[in-house]
Amino acid sequence: MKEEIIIAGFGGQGVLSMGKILAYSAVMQQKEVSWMPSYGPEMRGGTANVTVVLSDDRISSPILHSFDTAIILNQQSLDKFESKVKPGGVLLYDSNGITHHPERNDINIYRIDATEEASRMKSTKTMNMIVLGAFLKVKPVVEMENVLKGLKKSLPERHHHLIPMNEKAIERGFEIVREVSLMNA
Amino acid sequence: MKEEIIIAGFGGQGVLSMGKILAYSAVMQQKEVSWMPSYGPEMRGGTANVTVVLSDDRISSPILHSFDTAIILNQQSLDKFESKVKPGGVLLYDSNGITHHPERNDINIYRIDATEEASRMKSTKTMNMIVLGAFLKVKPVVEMENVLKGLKKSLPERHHHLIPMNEKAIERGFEIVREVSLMNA
Amino acid sequence: MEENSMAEVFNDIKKPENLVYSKSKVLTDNVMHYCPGCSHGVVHRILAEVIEELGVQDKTIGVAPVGCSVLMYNYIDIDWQEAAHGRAPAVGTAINRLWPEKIVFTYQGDGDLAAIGTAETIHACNRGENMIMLFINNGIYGMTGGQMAPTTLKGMKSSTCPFGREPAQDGNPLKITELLAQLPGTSLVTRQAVHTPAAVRKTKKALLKAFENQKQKKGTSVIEVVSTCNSGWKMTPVESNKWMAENMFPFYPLGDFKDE
Amino acid sequence: MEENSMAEVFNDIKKPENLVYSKSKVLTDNVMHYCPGCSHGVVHRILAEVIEELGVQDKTIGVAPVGCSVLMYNYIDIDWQEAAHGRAPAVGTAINRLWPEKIVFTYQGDGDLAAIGTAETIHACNRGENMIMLFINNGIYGMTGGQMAPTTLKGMKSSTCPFGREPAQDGNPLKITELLAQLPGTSLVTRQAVHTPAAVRKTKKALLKAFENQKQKKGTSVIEVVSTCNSGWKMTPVESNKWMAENMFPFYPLGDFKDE
Amino acid sequence: MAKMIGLIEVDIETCKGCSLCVEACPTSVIELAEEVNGKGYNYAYMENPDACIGCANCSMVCPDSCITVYRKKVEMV
Amino acid sequence: MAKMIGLIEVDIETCKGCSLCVEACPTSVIELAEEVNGKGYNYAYMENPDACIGCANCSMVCPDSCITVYRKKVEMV
Amino acid sequence: MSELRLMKGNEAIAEAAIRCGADGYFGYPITPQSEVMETLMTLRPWETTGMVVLQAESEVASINMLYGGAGSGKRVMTSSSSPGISLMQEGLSYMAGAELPCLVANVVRGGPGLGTIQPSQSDYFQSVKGGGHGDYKLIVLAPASVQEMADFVELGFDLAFKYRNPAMILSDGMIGQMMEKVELSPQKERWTNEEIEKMHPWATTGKRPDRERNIITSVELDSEAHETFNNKLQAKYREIEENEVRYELTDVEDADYLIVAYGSSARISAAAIEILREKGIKAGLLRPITLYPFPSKKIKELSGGLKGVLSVEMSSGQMVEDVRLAVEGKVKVEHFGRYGGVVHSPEEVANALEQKLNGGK
Amino acid sequence: MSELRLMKGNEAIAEAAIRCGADGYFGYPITPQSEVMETLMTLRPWETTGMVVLQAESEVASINMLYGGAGSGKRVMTSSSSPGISLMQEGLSYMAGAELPCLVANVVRGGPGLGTIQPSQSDYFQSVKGGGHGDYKLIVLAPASVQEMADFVELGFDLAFKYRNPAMILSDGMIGQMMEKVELSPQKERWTNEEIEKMHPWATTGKRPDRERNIITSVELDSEAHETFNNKLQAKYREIEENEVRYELTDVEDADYLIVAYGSSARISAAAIEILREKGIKAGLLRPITLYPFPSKKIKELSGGLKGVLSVEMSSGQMVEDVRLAVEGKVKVEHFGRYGGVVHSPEEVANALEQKLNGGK
Ligand SMILES: Cc1ncc(C[n+]2csc(CCOP(=O)(O)OP(=O)(O)O)c2C)c(N)n1
Ligand SMILES: Cc1ncc(C[n+]2csc(CCOP(=O)(O)OP(=O)(O)O)c2C)c(N)n1
Ligand code: SF4
Ligand code: SF4
Ligand code: SF4
Ligand code: SF4
Ligand code: SF4
Ligand code: SF4
Ligand SMILES: [Mg+2]
Ligand SMILES: [Mg+2]
Repeated sequence: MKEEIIIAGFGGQGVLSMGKILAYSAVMQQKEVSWMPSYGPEMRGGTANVTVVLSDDRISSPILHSFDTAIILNQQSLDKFESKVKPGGVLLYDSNGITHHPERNDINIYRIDATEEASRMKSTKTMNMIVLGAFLKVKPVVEMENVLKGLKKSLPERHHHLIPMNEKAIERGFEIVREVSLMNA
Repeated sequence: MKEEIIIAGFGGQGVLSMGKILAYSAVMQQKEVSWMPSYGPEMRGGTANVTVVLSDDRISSPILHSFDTAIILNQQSLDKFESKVKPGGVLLYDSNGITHHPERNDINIYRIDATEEASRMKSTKTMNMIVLGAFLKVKPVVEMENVLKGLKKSLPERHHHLIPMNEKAIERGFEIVREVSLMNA
Repeated sequence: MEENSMAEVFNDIKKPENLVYSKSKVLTDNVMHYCPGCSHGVVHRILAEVIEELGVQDKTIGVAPVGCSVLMYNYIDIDWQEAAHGRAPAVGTAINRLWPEKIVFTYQGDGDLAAIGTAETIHACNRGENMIMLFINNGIYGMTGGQMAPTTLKGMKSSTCPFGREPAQDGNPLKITELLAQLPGTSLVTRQAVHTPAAVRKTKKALLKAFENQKQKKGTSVIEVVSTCNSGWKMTPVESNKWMAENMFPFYPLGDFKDE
Repeated sequence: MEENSMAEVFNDIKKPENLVYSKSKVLTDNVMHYCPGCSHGVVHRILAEVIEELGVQDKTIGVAPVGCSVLMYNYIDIDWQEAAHGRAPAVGTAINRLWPEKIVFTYQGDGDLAAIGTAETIHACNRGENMIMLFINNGIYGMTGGQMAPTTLKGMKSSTCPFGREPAQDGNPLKITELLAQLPGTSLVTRQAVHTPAAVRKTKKALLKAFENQKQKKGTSVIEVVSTCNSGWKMTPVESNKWMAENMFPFYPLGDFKDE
Repeated sequence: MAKMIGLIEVDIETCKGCSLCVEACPTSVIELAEEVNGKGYNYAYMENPDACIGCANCSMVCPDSCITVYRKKVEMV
Repeated sequence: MAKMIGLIEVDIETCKGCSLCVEACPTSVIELAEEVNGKGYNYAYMENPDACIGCANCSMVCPDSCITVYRKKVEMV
Repeated sequence: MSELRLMKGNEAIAEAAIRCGADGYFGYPITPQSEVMETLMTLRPWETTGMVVLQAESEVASINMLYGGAGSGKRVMTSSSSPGISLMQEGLSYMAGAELPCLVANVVRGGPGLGTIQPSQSDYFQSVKGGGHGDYKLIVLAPASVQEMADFVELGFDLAFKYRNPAMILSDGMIGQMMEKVELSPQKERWTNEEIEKMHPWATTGKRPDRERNIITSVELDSEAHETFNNKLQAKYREIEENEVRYELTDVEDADYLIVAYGSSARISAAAIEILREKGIKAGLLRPITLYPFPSKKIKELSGGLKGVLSVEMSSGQMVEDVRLAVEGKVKVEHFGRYGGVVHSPEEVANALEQKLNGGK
Repeated sequence: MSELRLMKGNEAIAEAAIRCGADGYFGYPITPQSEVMETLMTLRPWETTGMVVLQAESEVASINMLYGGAGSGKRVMTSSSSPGISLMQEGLSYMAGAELPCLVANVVRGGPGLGTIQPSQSDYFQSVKGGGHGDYKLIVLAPASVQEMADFVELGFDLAFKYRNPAMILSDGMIGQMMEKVELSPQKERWTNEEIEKMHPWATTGKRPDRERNIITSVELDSEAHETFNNKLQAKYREIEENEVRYELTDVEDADYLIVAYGSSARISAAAIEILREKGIKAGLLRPITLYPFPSKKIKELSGGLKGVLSVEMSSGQMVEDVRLAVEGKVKVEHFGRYGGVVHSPEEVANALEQKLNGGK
């Protein structure tokens, strides 16, 4: 098993920590993982993205040019990464602020209104967890118990009280994700 | 023709400039020359020496370990360089402050009381020119007219009025040098 | 006023003769890469305005630092050199000496000017190189992600003093501008800010003065601008300005140190 | 007194109990390589005396510079590190931080401390590293053969300003000690000389004070010694001392700048 | 009586929504829009246009030079 | 009446003949020798030994630590 | 007890430094390695193990702080990235010349100049040939994973102290920034001052009456004496070359083609080998772990049976010279690498081998 | 009119700089090259040709002053010796990265560290492989006489401007300190500001309305773009390697043995060849004049008919690697050199060749 994922959005949307929790969850499941952020001069408000690879075998390069799954949180990232999903792969996106929706018909496209849902849940900080839940619904690459372990490992001790809230968000993502596949349309 | 010379004494005795005048004189005589000073952190009062090579052919290394002629102006230099004169070569030394005189009997030894003579002539600055004169008497490697040309070339314009005095000193050296050869003694 | 007359009034006002402020022609069309609200943008703007107003676009050479403003050559339409981290004063020195008829300015952050470049800064000022040194003191290493700068205040947090600067561990904040004012080579040494319209106008005036000094070959003009780095400080731009006025100004008081 | 009784008197005086001054045991037997009359020797001597008198030979670590005193580790019988040109304050900083119970001093010339090492000097003082910085200001680069130093006076000749220092060409002489006095990390900042017995005694007292400050962890003590380099200045040692008093002291006034 | 009436134009696409102009305006003319621009920023706009006196304070503090200011003296009748 | 009488010993071989001690002596005790030492320096010596008051000024300024100073209080009779 | 964690290479360096009992870190921020100091400042080891952490005013100051710390017998380190490492060249030469042990991590980015902050391997020459002046060598370790970033801290210190020579971890922005699983070794005690005085009798710990004074220096003005010292250095380097060569072999037994690649490039090349083998091209990999000493002997030994060797590096071709020197003309040696901040993909590497060696024949 | 003078290599550099119309010198004193700036300060060219001479506060400042001067189109230079050159590595990498022409003279002394002030050739790697970070090259000229110290100043500037790349004169304390005859070329005019603007349209001379602004920079954060730039640099280096190789051959026609030696070592080796020939050993000399680009092709070409090659350098063996790379294992290549400040004699070189190549067979 090998899953190559890009997660991309604005800085501040929790892109990097979503990737980290996912990676830690996989570690809990005895997988090999790599987590590679885009890094650059600190020019906030720019895009942030992270490549996460989960695999049963040793991972060669954490820097990839095409992906099994793209998790997209803003328009710029959609524009950049839609074309980099492998045929047959998954594109999961948050609809907030998206003006041009994805159009490829050789991939599976899922939509999650996570930003909206998060503000409805009155905890915008959990948006990324809702997205994570959506991803895990679409691709159950790690088991929920390991996700919770991963969450615990990746959050600093003083934030452990937030775990239940995050768990709820993940579950919510599970529920509300929906397919908008244009595949072979 | 090739003449490899070391000139050695205290800093301030005019060792380097004697070498330079000699070298310039040889240039005037269409010879190849090299002039290589010992250099080091400026710790005055230490010894200064310069290796001068005059040759009809291209000169390979200006740094030598044995010499045709050693021109020696103090005890330390005598101690250091007496052994480095090639057999059959020349050692010319100023007697001032010398407590252990040279002892080799396979070389030609000349003595010049230049410091004494210079103070007698009331121009201690010309001591090195007296020594130069002595050397030219022993080894007439350059002609006098070229020495004068060399003098002119190596002195800055503003010191040209000193040339006659230097010329006199050279001539004086010519006169008073004397052999103390222990050769084959 | 009614909706309708409103539009009419607008059209009436929006005429060239009524133009009070528009973007300087010495600024390029490139969108600045800075974080929203970053002081660098304000300083760039007035710098361009001064160059335009004095008509010296064709003879001004800028020296950019390594810091968030490393790419500032994309924004101000003059000739530029991008110097190694901390070395802008050395770079500027040579340009100034080799092209004495030009106007040379350096632009540096606090890490650039007051940490790695301390020697170059002090010696250029001490030699009195005829150039302008613009010093953007935001108390942090903006570009590399918010590490402690030489000017980070006591107790102030950064990614390399995450619990606040402790002088015994991290050293003291450095008031380098005060030192530069004492060097014989400097003619104008001033500390300004750009957090309010009035402050911006004062800083611009100081800049105009500095450019004038250049023409008169008065030596080095140093203009420190106490600035914000809202990303590094982890505040909004508006909060940053407030925090700066409350915390930075007491330690880095604004005003002229030298004007000869 | 007659010849005979003379010798008797001498023998009478020359007894251990009458000993007023003899070479410090902390000095080695190596003959110093300095030119006759060089100030370095005097400063070395009193430094050794202070170390001996305070009984800190076993806990003092010296940091030697690159300059005429590069080989000073041959003369004072303590542990030494020979630092790269200008970097003694950085070297000393680490020793001080890693061995806080030791006494660390740096010893630097004016080229070393105030030209190439400016940044390290300022920042060590600004951090208030608990060490002593000895600064031998002879207004010239002695070791390399008499080039202009940052502290060379206006009009003073050197091999790189053979017609006398001209500030417009060569920059201004730098009073770095005055700058260091303003940094919060320094506790004792003083300028002394060693040209007369009284001056030597004062400098030694300042040194004693500095060593005391170390024990009390008071931060950085800076002792500048305005010195002669008769070789570089091309004068006799005695002339050099006179010239120094007449020309250096007016620009580099002796005295304490800070004693906290 | 004469009165200064002002007008600002914001270059919406370069505006980064930093709010510094909002803060700087003496007459509370400016606010940030609910909508975002192409880069995702809530851009500035004249919420209370008739309060504008054309003082150019807003443009003075704008880091991104997005504000153009006009001002005209009008006789109040 | 008591008087201080002093005595200095110069380490002739390390003396570099810099003359600083000569200059520093308040009672003109010291001079440089006509002869040179092994390194070619005219070394310092007590030319007027009975003028020495053992003040140690000479040793204070000597860069090469060549001078040892003794001093004794003697009752003048 | 060792501990399994997910962390960045840079963070791993910091954690490992504390755990292996390092005494001091001195550094200056630069992307992509700033997390090393940031992590240390967050962990505040001075409150636990007593390790000193200081943000220096520059890289020049940092390396000279290492000189001071190492000279007094302590285990000190710094980290930086390419431009910062260039500023350390004088200091590194001094440390080699004074025979001081220390650890320097270079998280390489694309050059020359300010360049880019993206990963590169273009500082190979600087690291292994000597970016500073004089005849000296650094011991250079090339980690290919976050785990090795951690492990090589202790290994680097050990080698540095064993040979009294500066050691370098030559990594890059990819290894520095990526997170992977890493098993952190349990906390070791720092050496006590008494242990240091005993183990490092050369260190400046204060001259006690029972020993001569210690002098840390790199100057020797007498040429003959300085040549003697240099001979001693050279003898030490021969010893290091004899004893400390480290490398990893993959699929070389039956290989027709050998890829030589280190660090990030080695990971990528391992995947390339799988691609090639699927195509029926028998490729193997030699991953130098020590870049100095370089596994020249092993490469020479292997090259006998090969059809070609490909040096894969994120540079325009630097290590390839050492590969050529090892192979001595026996078989074709080619270079492949993306550079300037671009990281090659396994497919690109596989293609390059096919074209340059297999197809090219 | 040219002029015959007796002078030191260092003085010759200064004289030649003025005469070839250099615009600026920025430097910091260090033995054994301080006479360069001292001579300039005595000659005061700012009063005659208008050349600027400034004593900088350090070598770091010097090289960055060169950056500023070169960036504005002027012919600027510095000189230093080994430790000072190490401090310039970041700046040199920046200049290479910004494609700036300049001239740096390194009058090498023995290292590592503070070392000795006596002559050495142990900065070869630093000069030709890249002591700074990133994939870049300096054009490196190795003078073997005072005459060449003078001549290579103008040549260095010409090559630097032709390729917009830093050039280095790699000399040593022997060539720097010795006096020899030298024919100084007549005074040339400095370029006028107008000429500079015309010849170097890239230079920062003030943005006139008729052109885009000029930007001197080495930063390119986008990896792909930075790789493209690096490819451009590499293409330039290939061009330099194609066009600018310079060397001198002595007695190679019938040679069984080839000595490869540059600078001081080449002079000494020339004498060694005479000694060897007298003994009936047919030795020849290839003296690389450009160390980068290295005369690899010529060495390869010659090596066919040889019994052995000896690389003679005052180092523990650096250039020998380039010789080996050129020879590609075809014939035995050995190294001989004294180092640490010691200069070998012709006899030692001759003996070494006999023992290592002739006797060894
Ligand atoms: C030699 C070197 N060291 C370190 C860096 C990394 N670096 C880039 S910018 C910077 C500091 C930026 O801070 P500052 O100068 O205050 O500018 P700001 O970004 O805050 O405007 C550092 C340390 C570098 N590029 N080069
Ligand atoms: C990096 C470097 N640059 C230059 C030098 C050459 N150098 C040696 S000592 C010195 C200056 C000495 O002057 P100063 O510090 O005033 O000490 P002094 O000799 O006067 O006591 C210089 C420039 C060096 N060794 N290293
Ligand atoms: S990081 Fe700070 S200094 Fe840099 S652009 Fe953002 S706000 Fe400005
Ligand atoms: S050169 Fe000057 S500083 Fe150096 S030893 Fe001689 S007098 Fe002293
Ligand atoms: S100050 Fe400028 S960038 Fe900021 S919100 Fe106002 S218009 Fe937009
Ligand atoms: S011009 Fe003045 S009144 Fe009008 S919006 Fe701007 S700040 Fe407000
Ligand atoms: S002790 Fe005093 S009186 Fe005696 S010689 Fe010395 S200085 Fe003169
Ligand atoms: S001061 Fe010392 S070195 Fe100088 S003359 Fe007197 S005894 Fe000799
Ligand atoms: Mg800053
Ligand atoms: Mg000095």
